[in-house]
Amino acid sequence: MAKKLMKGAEAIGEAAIRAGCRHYFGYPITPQSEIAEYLSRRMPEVGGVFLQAESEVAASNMLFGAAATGTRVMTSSSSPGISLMAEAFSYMVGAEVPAVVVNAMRGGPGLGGILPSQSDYFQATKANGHGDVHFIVLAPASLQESVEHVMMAFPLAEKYRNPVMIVADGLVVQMMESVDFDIVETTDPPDVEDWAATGTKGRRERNLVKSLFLDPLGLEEHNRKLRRKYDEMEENEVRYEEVLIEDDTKLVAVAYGTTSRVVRSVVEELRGEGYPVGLFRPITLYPFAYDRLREISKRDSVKGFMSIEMSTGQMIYDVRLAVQDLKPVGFFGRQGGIIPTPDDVRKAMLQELEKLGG
Amino acid sequence: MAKKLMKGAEAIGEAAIRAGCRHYFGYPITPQSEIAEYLSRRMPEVGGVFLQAESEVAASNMLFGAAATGTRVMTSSSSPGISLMAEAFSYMVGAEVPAVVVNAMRGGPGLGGILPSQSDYFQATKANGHGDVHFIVLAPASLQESVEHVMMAFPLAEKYRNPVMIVADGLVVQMMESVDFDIVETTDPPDVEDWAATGTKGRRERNLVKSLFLDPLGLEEHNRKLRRKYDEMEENEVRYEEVLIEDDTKLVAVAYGTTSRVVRSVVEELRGEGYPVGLFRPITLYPFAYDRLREISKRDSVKGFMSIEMSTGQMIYDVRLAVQDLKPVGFFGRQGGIIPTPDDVRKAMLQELEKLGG
Amino acid sequence: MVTIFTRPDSMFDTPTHYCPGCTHGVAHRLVAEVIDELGIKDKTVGVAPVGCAVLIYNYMNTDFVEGSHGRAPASATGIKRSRPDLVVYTYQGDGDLASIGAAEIVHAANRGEKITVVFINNAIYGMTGGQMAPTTLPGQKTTTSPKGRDVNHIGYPIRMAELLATLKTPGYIVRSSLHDPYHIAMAKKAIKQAFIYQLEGKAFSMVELLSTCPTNWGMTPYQATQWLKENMLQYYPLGVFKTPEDE
Amino acid sequence: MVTIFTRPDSMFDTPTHYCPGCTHGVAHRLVAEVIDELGIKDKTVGVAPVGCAVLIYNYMNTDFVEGSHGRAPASATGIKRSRPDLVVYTYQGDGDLASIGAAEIVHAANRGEKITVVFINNAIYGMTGGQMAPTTLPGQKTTTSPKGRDVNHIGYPIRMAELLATLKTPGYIVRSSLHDPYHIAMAKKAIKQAFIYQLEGKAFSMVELLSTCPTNWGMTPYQATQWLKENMLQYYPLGVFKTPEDE
Amino acid sequence: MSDRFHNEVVFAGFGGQGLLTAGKLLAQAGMAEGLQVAWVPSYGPEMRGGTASCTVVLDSVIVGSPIVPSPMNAVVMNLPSMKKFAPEIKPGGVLVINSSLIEERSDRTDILQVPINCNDIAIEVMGNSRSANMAALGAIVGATDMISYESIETALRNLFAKKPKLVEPNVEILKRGYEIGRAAREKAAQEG
Amino acid sequence: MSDRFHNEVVFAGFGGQGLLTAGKLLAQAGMAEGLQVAWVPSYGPEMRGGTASCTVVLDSVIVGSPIVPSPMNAVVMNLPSMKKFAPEIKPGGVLVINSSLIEERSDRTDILQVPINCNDIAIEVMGNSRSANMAALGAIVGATDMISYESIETALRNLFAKKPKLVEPNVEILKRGYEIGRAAREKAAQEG
Amino acid sequence: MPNVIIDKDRCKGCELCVHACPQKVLEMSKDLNVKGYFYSKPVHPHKCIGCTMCAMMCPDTAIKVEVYGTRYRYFAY
Amino acid sequence: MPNVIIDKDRCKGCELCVHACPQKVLEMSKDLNVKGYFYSKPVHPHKCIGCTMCAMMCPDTAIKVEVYGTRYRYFAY
Ligand SMILES: Cc1ncc(C[n+]2csc(CCOP(=O)(O)OP(=O)(O)O)c2C)c(N)n1
Ligand SMILES: Cc1ncc(C[n+]2csc(CCOP(=O)(O)OP(=O)(O)O)c2C)c(N)n1
Ligand code: SF4
Ligand code: SF4
Ligand code: SF4
Ligand code: SF4
Ligand code: SF4
Ligand code: SF4
Ligand SMILES: [Mg+2]
Ligand SMILES: [Mg+2]
Repeated sequence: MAKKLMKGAEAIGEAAIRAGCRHYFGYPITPQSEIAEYLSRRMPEVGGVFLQAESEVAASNMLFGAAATGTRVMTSSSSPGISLMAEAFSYMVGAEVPAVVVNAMRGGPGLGGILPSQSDYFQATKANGHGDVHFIVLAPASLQESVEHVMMAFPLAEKYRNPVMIVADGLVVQMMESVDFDIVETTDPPDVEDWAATGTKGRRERNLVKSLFLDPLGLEEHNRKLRRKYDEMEENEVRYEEVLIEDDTKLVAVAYGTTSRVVRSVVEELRGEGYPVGLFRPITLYPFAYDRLREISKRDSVKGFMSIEMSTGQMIYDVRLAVQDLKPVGFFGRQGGIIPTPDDVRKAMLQELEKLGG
Repeated sequence: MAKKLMKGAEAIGEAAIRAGCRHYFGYPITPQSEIAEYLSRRMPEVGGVFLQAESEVAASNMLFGAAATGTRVMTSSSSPGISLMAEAFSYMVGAEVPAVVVNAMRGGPGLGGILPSQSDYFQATKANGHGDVHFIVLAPASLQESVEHVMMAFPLAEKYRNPVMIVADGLVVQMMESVDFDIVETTDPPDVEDWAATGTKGRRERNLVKSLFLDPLGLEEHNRKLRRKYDEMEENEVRYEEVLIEDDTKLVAVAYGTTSRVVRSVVEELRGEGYPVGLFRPITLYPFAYDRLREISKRDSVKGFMSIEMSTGQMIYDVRLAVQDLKPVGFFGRQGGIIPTPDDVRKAMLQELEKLGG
Repeated sequence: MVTIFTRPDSMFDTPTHYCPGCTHGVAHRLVAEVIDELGIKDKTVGVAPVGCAVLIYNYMNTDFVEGSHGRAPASATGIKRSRPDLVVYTYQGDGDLASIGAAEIVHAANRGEKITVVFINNAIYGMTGGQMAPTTLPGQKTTTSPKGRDVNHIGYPIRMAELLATLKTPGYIVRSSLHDPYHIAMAKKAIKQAFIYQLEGKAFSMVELLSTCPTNWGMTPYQATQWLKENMLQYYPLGVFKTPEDE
Repeated sequence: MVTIFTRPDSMFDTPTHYCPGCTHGVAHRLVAEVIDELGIKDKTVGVAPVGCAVLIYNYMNTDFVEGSHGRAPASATGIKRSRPDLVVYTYQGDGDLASIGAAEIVHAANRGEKITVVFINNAIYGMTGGQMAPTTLPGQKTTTSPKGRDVNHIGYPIRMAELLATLKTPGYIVRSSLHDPYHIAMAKKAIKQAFIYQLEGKAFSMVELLSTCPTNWGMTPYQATQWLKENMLQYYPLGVFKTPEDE
Repeated sequence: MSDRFHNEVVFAGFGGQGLLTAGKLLAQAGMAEGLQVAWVPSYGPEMRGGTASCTVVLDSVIVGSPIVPSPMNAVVMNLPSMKKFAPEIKPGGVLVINSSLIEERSDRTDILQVPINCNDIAIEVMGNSRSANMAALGAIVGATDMISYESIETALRNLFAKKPKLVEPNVEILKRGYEIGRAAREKAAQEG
Repeated sequence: MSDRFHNEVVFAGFGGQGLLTAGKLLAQAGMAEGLQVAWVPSYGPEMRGGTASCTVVLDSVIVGSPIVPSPMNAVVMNLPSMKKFAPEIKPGGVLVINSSLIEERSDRTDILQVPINCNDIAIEVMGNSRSANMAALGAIVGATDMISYESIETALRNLFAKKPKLVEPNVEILKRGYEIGRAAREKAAQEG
Repeated sequence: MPNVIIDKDRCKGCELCVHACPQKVLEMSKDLNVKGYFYSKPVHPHKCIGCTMCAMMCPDTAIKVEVYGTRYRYFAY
Repeated sequence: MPNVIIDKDRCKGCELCVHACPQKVLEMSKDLNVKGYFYSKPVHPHKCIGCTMCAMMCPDTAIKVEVYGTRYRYFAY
C-alpha cells in the first residue's frame, strides 16, 4: 500500500497492526476513542483481539497480563485515563514486561478539557508511577512519524522489556495526513520463553513475572538493574531533530510534537527573513537529548534557548538541566487546549531574540 | 499534654486531630495502616469520622468530596496506593480544594517492598497527576517534625486551596520518638462559604466545585491562575535547614527525611574530625530551595554537592538545577528499602571529598 | 388561569446542550421538581458525573461538585459523611456508574451511604461518541461493537438494579423509564421516594432510569423511545427491587 | 503399601510463610491437586493477589504473574485473551477481590472470561494486619473496627458469590468452606469443576472458600475453624449459586 | 520561498452539511497531485451540535503548522460560519458563500467572494440538498485553481466507488460548482 | 563530643517475647531522664513470625541516625538473635543473653556478656515466662548504667498502671535482672 | 379551556410532545426557530385537555400548561 | 494397617489434624521442632484407619498417608 490519507487515530491503530500487535485493551476517552473504534473493526479482521475494558485501571492491568505472556499489546488513553494507569505502569516496569501505551494528552488538570495539550510531560518522563520508573517516551510531530513511532515502539519495548509511551496530543490523533506504512519494517517478536508466563509446556522451568522483592538487598539489586537499563536507554535511544541550527544560529527554540510543527513554520519563516533562529526538536522525551543540547549551548553563536510548550513550563526543566548556566533559557507556552499560533510563536521568538541582543 | 513517646503513625494521626481534622478516608497499606487504625479508634472519640474506603481510588475521591465542602480532611497511603490516587489528585488541584495527604513511601516499582524509600520524589514534586499540577510537599525528618508538618499542612492547604502532601517513609511512621503537640498552634478553619459545596442555605449564589473548562481560553486562564498560585508557593513556602554549612564548608550533602538524619550524624561526626562538610536539608520538596542552594554554590569554599537519597537519583535533578554548572553534584543512594547506614554515607562523603581535592 | 406545568424553580432558565429529544433533559427536570417539592434546594449538593450530563450544574440551581469519572458515589460519600445535614445526590450515566464506577457504586450501596443516585441507563456511552457500555443490549451496534454486542465475546448487559438489590444493607432500588409520560410520572415518584428515604436518614437509594440517546443510537427521538420500549424494557424490567423496609 | 495422600506434584516441597493453621495452605493444596489431576500443570498460569497469598508462586510449580492489588481478574483477562490455550486462574483474598477489586471481578464475570477465580474469604485483611474487610461479619472486631463492625456505619458484609450469581452471563459460582475435612473435600470438587468448565471453554468460574485467619482473628487455629462454622456459615451459606447450564 | 506551493481552505457550516467530507476530498486530491496535505477538524469548545469545520492545508513540502488562524480561503455554508471566518481570510483569498442559506455578503473588498446556491444546485440535480457540499467544493477549487479539476473529480469518484449510482449526479454538482468558481475567478482577473 | 551522651540497645528474639515492649520502656525511661530517644522496630524482610527486634537510641541531643548497624549493646532472647547480633556489637558493649533458652556464648572477648536465666526468673516470680523480657530489661540497665534504676522502674509502673496486680511481680523481676546486670558490670570493672 | 404554551426558541424539534399528546393538539412548524429547528406548536389548541403529557415529555422544558377549570389527569405526577 | 507419616519439621503445630482425626490417633509433642513448634505425632498409630482426614486438614502438607489393604473413606476426595 502506498500513501494513504488517514486520521491520526486510525493511522496509529493501523500502525499497531502493521507492527504485529494483535491485542488491544482500552477504554474510551476523548480525543483518542477513535483508536479503540478503529481497532474494534480491524482487530477481528486480522484475527486479533479488541477488548473494551471497564476502566483504565482494568485496561492497564489487562495490558500487564497480556504483556506478561510476551504478547505484543497496546493501550491508549488520554490524560485522566493515564493517571489511572499509574499503578499498573509501575508494576509493568517492576516486572519488566514490554508494552506500548499511547497518551493523547489533553488539557488538565482534572477533567480539564478535550483539546490538545502537553501538560503531562513531567508525568510521562519522570513519574509514570511510583518508584524509580521510566518509560521510553516518543513524541511524534506528524502522522507519518506517529506511524513510525508506533511501529518502532514494539521492538523498543521488547528490547528493554519495558513499556514505551507515545505522547501525542488531540491534534495528532484528530487530524488527517498522508501516511505510508511500507517505509517502516516490521520485526518478528523475540522469543520470550525465558521469562514470559506462557505455560511451561513441560519444556522449561516455570517463569515468574513479578515485582515484589521482600529481601531489600534483592530489591536494591533489582532497582540497580532497572537503573542500568535506563542508563542503556539514555546511552542508545536519544532521538532528536535539528532544524536550521547553523553556524550563526543565535536563538534555539526547543519544542516537540504539535508545537514543534508550529515552531518549525515560524523558524523557517524567520530564517527566510534573515533572523538567526533554529529549532531543536526532542523526539524522545525520555531519554532526553541533554548531551546534544549542551553541545549546542557551548557554541559561541548561540546566545539563548527557548522552550515552547503547551503547558505552563515542564520541558524547560530538562532544557535548563542540559544548558545549565551556559545560556539563558526563555519560555513561551499556551495552555488549556490552545495550540500556539505561528503568530504567537513569532512574536515570542522575536522578543526573545531582542532580549539576547538582536 | 507534655512530651509523649509515640509511634510515628499514631503521632501523625493525633496531629491531624489536634489540627482540627475530623474526617479521614483511607485504605490499608503497609507501612502506614496504623494511621488508619489509630484514627479508627480516635475519630469516634472526638466526634469525627473514620471511614475505610474500598480502595485508594475511592479514598481519594472521598477526600475530594469532603474537601469540596471545605472540611478539614486527610488521607494517607503508601507508594502503590498513591499512584491510584493520581487522577483524583489532579481533580483536586483543578477544582482548587484543600486537603492533606500522607505518603509513607516504600520501595518500588510495582509491589516492590514494604521498607522505607524515597523513590516517589519525582511523582510527589512534579507529577501528582496529569496536567500542570503541584502539591506543596513537606518532608519531615523526625516525629516531632511530622507532627508539626501535619498541623501546618491544613492551614497551608487552606491558604492555597490546594492539597498538601507529607512524604514520610516506613521508618518515620514505624518508629517511636517523643513528641510534643502543644508547641504547634492550631488554627481555625477559614470561612469557605464563597466557594465550597455546603448548600446555599438560601443565603448565597450556589457554588460549583469543578475542573472542567470547555472554553480553552477559560481553561488557559485557569491554568495560569494555578501557575500563579505555584509561583506564590515558590515565593513564600520554601523551607530548608542548614547544618554546619560554614565559611569553610567544602562539600555540601543534600538530603531530606530519614536519610537526612543519617547524613546529619555523619556530618557532625566528620566535622568533629575536622572535615569541612555540611548538610543542606530541604524541608519542602516542592517548592524546592533552588535559590538558597544556588547562593551556597556560589561560595568559594564550596567545591561540590552530593545528593544522598533512598532512590536511584531523583532529587539530584533539582540539586543540579539549582547548582547548575557552578559546582559538581555527586550522588549516593541506597534502594529497595535499605536506609543508608552512617558508614555507607561516611565512606561516600569521604570519597566525594577526595574527588574535590581533599 | 393557573399554571399547572412549568419549569421548576431549581432549574436555571438556560437551554441545555443536550441533543434534541435526549431524555437527560427529562431526568433533570424530574430531579428539580422533586427538589422543589421537598423544599431542599438550599441544602442539596449534587455530584455531576463524567458523561453527557457533566454540565448538569449549568442547569440545576444548587451547589454542585464535579466528580471524576465513575467515582461520584465516593465523592458523595465524602460530602455526606462530612456534612450529614446536606442532601447529596449523584447523577450518573451507565458508563460512569456501571463500568468504571462499578466498585464505587457497589460499595456506597453496601455501606448504606445516605445518598441518592440517579442512574441514567441509555445503553451507550453518549458523551464520547457512542461506544459500547456494559448495559448495551445484545446485538446492539455501537462504535466499539460495530457488528453488534456479541455476548459470547463480552457477555450480557449488566443489570445494576438487580445487582445492588442483592446486598443485605438496606436500600431503595428502583428501575423506571423515561420513554412516555406515564413512565415519566412513575419515575418521578421513585425519585421523590428516594430523596425522602435520604431525608429520613433511612437508606441508600438508587433510581435507574431507562433513557434514550437518539444521537448515538442513530434514531429520531421518537424512534428512540419506541426502541427503548420494545428492546430495553424486556431486558431491564421495571419495578422496585428493594426497599429499606425489606427483610 | 500405597501412598494415598501426599504433597501434590504441582507444589514445590517448600514450607509456606503462612501462620500456623492458616487455611491458605489447604486452598493451595487443593488447587495443586486439581491441577495434577487434570494434567494441566504445563499450561497453567496463575495470577497471584496482593494479600497473604502474594507469595503463592513460591509454592506452586507453574508459571505465575503477580497482579496488582485487586486487579488479578483484569490481568487474567489479558493473559487468557492473548493465550486462550492457557489455563488461567486467579487466587484472591477478600480484600483483594471484594474491596479494591470489586469492579474487576464483576466485569470479568460479566464478560464471561474463561478464567477460574479461587476466592479466599477470611473476613479480614490478613497481610496488612487485620483490618476490616467488606466481608467482615457484623460485630467482628478488627484493627479498623475496634468496637466491632457497625452495620449502621459501614453496612453489612458483602456476599460476592450471591452478587455474581445475579449476572446473566453464564458462570459457575460456588461457595465452599475449609473448616473441616468434609467441606475441604467438597471444596476440592468445586475447584475441579471450575477448572473443567474453563477447559471446556464454557464459562467464567469462581469458587469462594470460607477460610480462617487465626492470627488476626486472635484465635487458635482450631478455635478459628469453629468460629467459621458457627458464624460465617450462617451469613455465607454454602452451595452452588450458578452453573453454566442455568437458564 | 516563491517556488513553494502552499494553500489553505477552511470549510465551515452546520454539523451534517458534509464539510468534513468536502475537506477530505480536497486533501485527497492534493495528495494525488503529490502535495503534502493536512486535514484538521475544528477545535472549538463545542462538543456536539452547532458548527462543524475543518481546515485543509496543501503544501509542496511537509506541512508545518497545521493550525491556521487566518486561512487563505474559506467555504462557509451557514451564517454563523460566515460571520466567524469572513473577517479572518487573508487578503487576496477566496470566500465561497452558500447563498442558498446565506443572504449576507462580507463587506471585505480585499477578497474574492463567490456566492453559490449550493443547496439549490444539489436539489436540482438530486432532489435533495445532501450534496450541496460538492457544489461548494467545486466552487473553491474553481475559484482558487489550487488543484486541477481532474484531481478533485477523481477523488470524488473514488469516494463513491461503492455507490456507483451516486457518482454521476455528484460529479455533475461538483462540476457546476467548479464552473461557477472558475467564472468568478476569471471575472475577477479581468476586473482587477 | 565527650560531653554528649549517646547509647544504643538492640532487643531481639522471637515474636511474642515482649521485646518491643521492653524497648519501649527503656525509651520512656530515657525520656523521663530528659534524653532524646528513638525506638525503631526491626526492618528485616520478614513480614511476620520469626524474629522480632527493636533498637532504642538514647542521646543527649536530637537523635541523628536512628539506624544502628552495629549497636553498642544488645539483648538477645533466642539463639538466632544471638547469632545475628553478637558479632555486630561495638567493642566495649554489653550483650545480655537469655540463658534460659540460649546455651551458647559468644566467643568475643571485647564485650561484656551477661547471661541471665530470664524465663526461669519470670516463672519463679509469676508462674509463667511471660515477663522474661523484664528480667532482660533490668539486666541491660544494670549492666550499662545508661539510665537509673529508678527511671526504668517508674516506666514499668506506669505501663501497668491499669493492671495493678501485675505491678509488683514485674518490678520484682526487673529488679532481679537489674541486680544481675549490675553485678556483672561491677565484676568486669574489677577484673579489667 | 387549557392553554398550552410552547417556547418556540427553546424547542429543539424532537417531536416527542407531538407523539405524547393524546388529543393531537400539536404539530411541527414548517419554519425554523433561531436555533434552526422546526418547532412544535399547538395547531388545535381547542382540543387541548390540559393533561400536561406533552410538557412531561419535553426534555427541554419548553412547554408550559395553564388551565382554567377542569383538567384531565391520566395519572398522578 | 495404614501408616500416617508426619513430617515433624514441616509441622507448625496448629493441631488441626488432631481435631480432624476421628480415631484420636494424633497428639501434640512435648518437645519443639526446628521451627520451635510443638508438632503433631501419631501416638496411637494402630488405631489409624487411613481415612486421610488429618492430611486433608493439614495446611502445611506435613502429612503423608500410606495404606495396605482396606481404608475408610468418609467421602470422596
Ligand atoms: C478517567 C476517564 N476515562 C474516560 C473518560 C472519557 N469519558 C467521558 S464520558 C464517558 C462515558 C460516558 O458514558 P455514560 O456514563 O454512559 O454517560 P452518557 O454520556 O451516556 O450520559 C467517558 C468514557 C474520562 N473523562 N475520564
Ligand atoms: C494498591 C494497594 N493498596 C493496598 C495495598 C496493601 N495491601 C496488601 S494486601 C492487602 C489486603 C489483603 O487482604 P485480603 O485480600 O483479604 O488477603 P488476605 O491477606 O486476607 O489473604 C492490602 C490492603 C497494596 N499492596 N496495594
Ligand atoms: S449524545 Fe446521547 S446522551 Fe448525549 S446528549 Fe446526545 S442524545 Fe443525549
Ligand atoms: S495473617 Fe491470617 S491469612 Fe495471613 S497467613 Fe496468617 S493466618 Fe493466614
Ligand atoms: S396538555 Fe395534553 S392535550 Fe394539551 S397539548 Fe399537551 S398533551 Fe395535548
Ligand atoms: S418535546 Fe419540547 S423540544 Fe421536543 S418538539 Fe416538543 S416542545 Fe420541542
Ligand atoms: S488417616 Fe484418619 S485415622 Fe489415620 S491419623 Fe489420619 S485422620 Fe486419623
Ligand atoms: S495439621 Fe499439619 S501443621 Fe497442623 S499440627 Fe497437624 S501436621 Fe502439624
Ligand atoms: Mg450512557
Ligand atoms: Mg482476607
